[in-house]
Amino acid sequence: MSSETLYKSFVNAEKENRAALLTYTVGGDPNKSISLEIFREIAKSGVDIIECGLGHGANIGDGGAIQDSTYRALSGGIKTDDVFDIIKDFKDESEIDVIIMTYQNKIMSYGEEKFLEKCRESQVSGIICVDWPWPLNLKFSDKCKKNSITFIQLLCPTTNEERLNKILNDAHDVVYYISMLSTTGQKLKVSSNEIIERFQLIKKLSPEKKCIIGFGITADTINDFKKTDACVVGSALCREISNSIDKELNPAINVGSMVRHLKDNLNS
Amino acid sequence: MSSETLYKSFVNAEKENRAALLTYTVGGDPNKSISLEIFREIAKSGVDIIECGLGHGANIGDGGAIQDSTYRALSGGIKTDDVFDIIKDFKDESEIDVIIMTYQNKIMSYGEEKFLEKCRESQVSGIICVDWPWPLNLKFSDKCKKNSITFIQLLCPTTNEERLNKILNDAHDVVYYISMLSTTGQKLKVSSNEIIERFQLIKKLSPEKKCIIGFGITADTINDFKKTDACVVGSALCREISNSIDKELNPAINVGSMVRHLKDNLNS
Amino acid sequence: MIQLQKGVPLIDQHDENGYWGGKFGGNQIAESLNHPIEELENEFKKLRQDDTFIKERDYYFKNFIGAPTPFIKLENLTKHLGGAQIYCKLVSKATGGAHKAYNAVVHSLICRRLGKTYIGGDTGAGYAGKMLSMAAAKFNLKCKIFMGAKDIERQSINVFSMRSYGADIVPVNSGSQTLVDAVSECMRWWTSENEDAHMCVGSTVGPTIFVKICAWSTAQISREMKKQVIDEFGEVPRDMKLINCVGGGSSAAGFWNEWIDYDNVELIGVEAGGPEGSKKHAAPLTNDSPLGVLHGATQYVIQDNDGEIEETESISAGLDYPGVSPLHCFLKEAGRARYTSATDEEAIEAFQLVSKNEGFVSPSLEPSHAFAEAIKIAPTLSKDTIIVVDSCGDSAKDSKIIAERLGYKT
Amino acid sequence: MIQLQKGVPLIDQHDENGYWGGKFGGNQIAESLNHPIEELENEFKKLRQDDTFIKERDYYFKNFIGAPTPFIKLENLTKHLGGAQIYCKLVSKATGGAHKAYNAVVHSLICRRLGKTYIGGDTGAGYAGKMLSMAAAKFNLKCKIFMGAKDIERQSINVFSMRSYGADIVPVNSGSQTLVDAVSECMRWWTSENEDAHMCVGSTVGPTIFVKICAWSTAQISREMKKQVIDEFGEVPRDMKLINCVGGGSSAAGFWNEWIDYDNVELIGVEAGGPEGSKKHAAPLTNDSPLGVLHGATQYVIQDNDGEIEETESISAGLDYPGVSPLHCFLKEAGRARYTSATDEEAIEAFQLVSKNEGFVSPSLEPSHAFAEAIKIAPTLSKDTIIVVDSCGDSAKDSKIIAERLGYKT
Ligand SMILES: Cc1ncc(COP(=O)(O)O)c(C=O)c1O
Ligand SMILES: Cc1ncc(COP(=O)(O)O)c(C=O)c1O
Repeated sequence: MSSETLYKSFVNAEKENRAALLTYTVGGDPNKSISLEIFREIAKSGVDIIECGLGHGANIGDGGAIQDSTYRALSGGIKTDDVFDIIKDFKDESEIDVIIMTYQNKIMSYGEEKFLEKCRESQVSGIICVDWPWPLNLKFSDKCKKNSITFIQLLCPTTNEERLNKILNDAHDVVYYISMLSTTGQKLKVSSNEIIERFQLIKKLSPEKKCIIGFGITADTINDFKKTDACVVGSALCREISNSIDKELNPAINVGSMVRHLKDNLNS
Repeated sequence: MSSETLYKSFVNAEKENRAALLTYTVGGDPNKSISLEIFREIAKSGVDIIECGLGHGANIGDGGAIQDSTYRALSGGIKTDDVFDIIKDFKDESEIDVIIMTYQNKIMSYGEEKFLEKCRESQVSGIICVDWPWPLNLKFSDKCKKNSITFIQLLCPTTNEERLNKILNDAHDVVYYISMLSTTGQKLKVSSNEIIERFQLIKKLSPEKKCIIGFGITADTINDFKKTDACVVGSALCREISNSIDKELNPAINVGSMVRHLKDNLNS
Repeated sequence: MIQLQKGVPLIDQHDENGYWGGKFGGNQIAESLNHPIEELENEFKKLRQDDTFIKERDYYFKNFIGAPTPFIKLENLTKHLGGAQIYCKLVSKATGGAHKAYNAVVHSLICRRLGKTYIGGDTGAGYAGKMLSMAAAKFNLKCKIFMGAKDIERQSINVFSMRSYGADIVPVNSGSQTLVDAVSECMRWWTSENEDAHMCVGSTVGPTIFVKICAWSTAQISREMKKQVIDEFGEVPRDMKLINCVGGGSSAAGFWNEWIDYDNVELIGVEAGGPEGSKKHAAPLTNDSPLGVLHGATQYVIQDNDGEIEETESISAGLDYPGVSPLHCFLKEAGRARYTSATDEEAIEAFQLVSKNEGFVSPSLEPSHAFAEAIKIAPTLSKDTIIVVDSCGDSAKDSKIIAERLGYKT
Repeated sequence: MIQLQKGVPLIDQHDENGYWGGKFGGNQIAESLNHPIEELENEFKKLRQDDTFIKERDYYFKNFIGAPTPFIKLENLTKHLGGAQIYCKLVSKATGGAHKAYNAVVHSLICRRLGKTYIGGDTGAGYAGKMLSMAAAKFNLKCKIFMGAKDIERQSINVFSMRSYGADIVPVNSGSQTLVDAVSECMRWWTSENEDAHMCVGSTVGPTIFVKICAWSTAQISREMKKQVIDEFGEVPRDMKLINCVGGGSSAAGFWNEWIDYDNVELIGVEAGGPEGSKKHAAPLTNDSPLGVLHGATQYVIQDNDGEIEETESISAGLDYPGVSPLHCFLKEAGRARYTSATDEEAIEAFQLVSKNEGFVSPSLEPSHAFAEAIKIAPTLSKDTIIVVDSCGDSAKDSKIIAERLGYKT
């Protein structure tokens, strides 16, 4: 079952004594086939888990790079079903876990039940929903569990300890720590040490949960996090897609080599 | 003395059993020499008395035609002294009386005494001041008298009988009846009969005074007034000057022939 | 059916998760905003009870915004239409020219209480931004205004004001380049800056606390009007209809607040119908748009099957918003208010009719929508019916648009 | 030296010929205007004593114009300048955005009393015309506005308002195409139409009766401010300075009216100095221009040796007038008020400083001249000195000019 494979991906990395690497790109950017190609390249390049954005126009949690990717996908006519198609096609040929990252309105308008059904069909392992905070998300998170999908709770620097405890208590076995107060893709404005301290607090409170660290991580800083469970790089990849398109290069190839570079840095 | 010659001009016309013809043009329009030429042509064409406008930019009593003439003179650099020069040159060769028509600010800024001295020097017979109504003008009108210059009081359709009497009482021997409520050069909006009725009232109240009728009189209507003391045509002539200039014709010649036409119509 | 509670302020009729009627509103926000929102909730709870704060608010409402705004009878329009008696609450006389001043002052005062020196806000028609920068200047706050590039273009007079007050204007070039994108961008900014900065949402939209603060602020309108109505009629008229335009819904919420419990007072909200024949109405309530989540709250939203916000189109920048306040969703669902729309053309016509007949009332395009409805229904009603229209904005900001539209030559 | 009479309203201190101080003012008009002016004099004499009329006036002042306008302390500006305490009478909050509303309402009411259905008026900045057409719409009068072509161009927002109120705007293309020519043209029109039409002169200029009616109308400003001053200070401050811009002078006359007899209150009038280095000041009092007759009254006028009105140049359309009210000539000659000028540049700077510091006060270019003087003198004065600036116009109408000048990008 997918929630199990997801957790196992983290365990596997841990066994290799390294942090897991997650990538974020927007499903359907710049179109269905290249997006799938990008996933394939990422898969070949050593990623542990793929986060696939189900783009939303009113993506208030995202900075410029992901907004651009989203805009490209949406204005190319990509629908929710297309994103599921891409994931399904990818999963049909790959073991790598896929997490959907999206906004509540995408799930709501699709219908929660139908959405989860589709996730199962396309072998989605987990869901991150930017604007569906604890405790409002508890009913949905339960439904996810029933469908063997990990609902990934979000934590951030200003989540106080009381709240942290409560969220961790309700969380599935993977959580996500937002490294700083900002939208995606901003410059890291806190030190890596501070982030790691918070990470360690989370781990202390809830040693069994795997914790992804995200927001602001690039090839330059990723190495700082090698002693954590996992980190995700998104905006840097989305920007690479934009650049490749601008220069009429193959985005999949370029994203792939960036992922290899990230992987190298993470583990060096 | 000039106030005497002015009155005599009216008496002379009366003796010939006709109304006197007055013309109004702006001194210095379109320039000093042509303006003088215009006076000469007018004189040759049978006019009885010449009204010479001493143009003022804020000429709130005047309509478009006279505004245009004034604008031409002023923007050509004509000053008060230039207008006196023109009159003097004209008077040096002609017996025809000249009346200055102007605004109070022109007299005030020139200095009342100096203005009257200049009038005498240039042999001006009378003064009409558009915006210097009775009784505010009494002191100045006295000064005029002392200088043998006729100060011509203005009357209009809404001057009630009480005021009419008072004004006539203070008036010199020539007055001016504004035929209708309007600025100069508008279409005659009252019937000639109504005007003549008012004229007759004035004559009844003050049989000795000569009364000029003005505002809105053209070649088409002038004949209606043949039984009055005098009428003045102004805007029609100013318009003729504008037309001549537009067509690059000689304004003096054209004004002259219009005056002959007016004279014919008045007496036919 | 959802029920309203009598005797409880409308803004407090939400559940512990911030939902009115169990489903409208809420705090569907990123985790990073949870803390500042809680902080704001706590501060507001305290300040509402704080007499010094209330006095301060009232001082500025009176001396700076100029409360009370006039309540006048539109004699000529009433005669012209020949039916109900038409009155007008001239909210456009609030300093700055619209009701947005109330919310801006309250947020600025709160910002100071929070010990923050920076405030940011969104704006569509530019009024919310103008008022916020005006208040920020007065209260010595640094100010950032997010505004869609399209709105910057069409509401240049208000943009001028913001600049003169020293605000930093951030043009938003994403999406439709209108209010919806400005709000998104402002929320993104606040996500990054909330430690030092306060955010003002320009209407009764956004997370629950913003809906509450905004409606609490604009409630000044009906508080003062209630006195004026009783002065004028001696009592609450037997048959009274309050007509208000609805974009986000802050003006209507404030105009209606004191009247919710009066069943003999009909509440009519008018949304933007857009150009005649266009399908891009900004009228989610009128056209039964589906429920969705926008800017942190659940509400009826104009969206496609995929949950994507659809572009709206209205001659009135202030109504050009695809969502609508949870408060209005709640009032609609509870059957307390009825919602309809007016087209661009109807609004323009209403503007002309009102201006030519009443002079002193020169509504901007937003309240012109409300007047359009009044003009439609007044002739069918009896002389005993009192219609009150909230003229919540002044036309100066729309002069360019209207003049072009009507082909005025200068 | 000319002496003021204590206890006699300023507007009544003229002789039987309408001259203040024996030489300023009067009725230097064409005989055709004698009758309508007498008629107006008689009507006004009657109406001033008529309680019903006064009640009517006060009703519209309160409910339509929105009296009283706020009186507020400019805390930030005071602190910034570090001297005298600066207050502001926010007359720009009068409906329409300026003091011109008072005169317009009074003239419209008089017009109705005269049984006339047509009203015409001049305008420079467009405020007088905007207010007159606004009032005319309300009172069902046909309305004609005379406006210089140059002013139509630079004050397009007010032109828009006039059109929307249904006024017929007559562009005046003669002379400098500004206010001076508009007044002339309006007087020409009235000369023809006075049997059926009433004329409103937009400032305290023109024949004596127009000076009187206008100052009587704007006196509302100081009437309400006197109460506000006493509310604020408990008494009339020992050392108070009232600063007002002076174009025609209607705003200043109204701002000062109730204070003429208070010798401890200094009255400071600020004229338009025009662009730095330009000689085309619109500042006849400051620069000792010679006495002249303009628009029917004797006053100091900017003119050449030949009595020709000279062109003036000011960034502020409302101050761009070569003459000045006989009332101000009188006050200057009597030593009661002092007059100075501010340049375009100083006015713009003052606008910026005030807007950035005070938000709610967003003066148009005319009162920015007054603020410029306040800014000049405040730092040199003690904290016990109270400066009150009349902020008699709202900046919206000047947005285009100021934005261009300051290089604001939108
Ligand atoms: C004058 C005016 N009215 C109405 C609105 C619509 O907003 P709301 O529905 O929140 O009152 C706006 C928004 O900018 C506005 O400026
Ligand atoms: C706002 C404002 N202030 C001042 C003036 C100058 O006129 P007055 O000196 O008559 O007040 C004007 C004239 O249009 C004006 O619009």
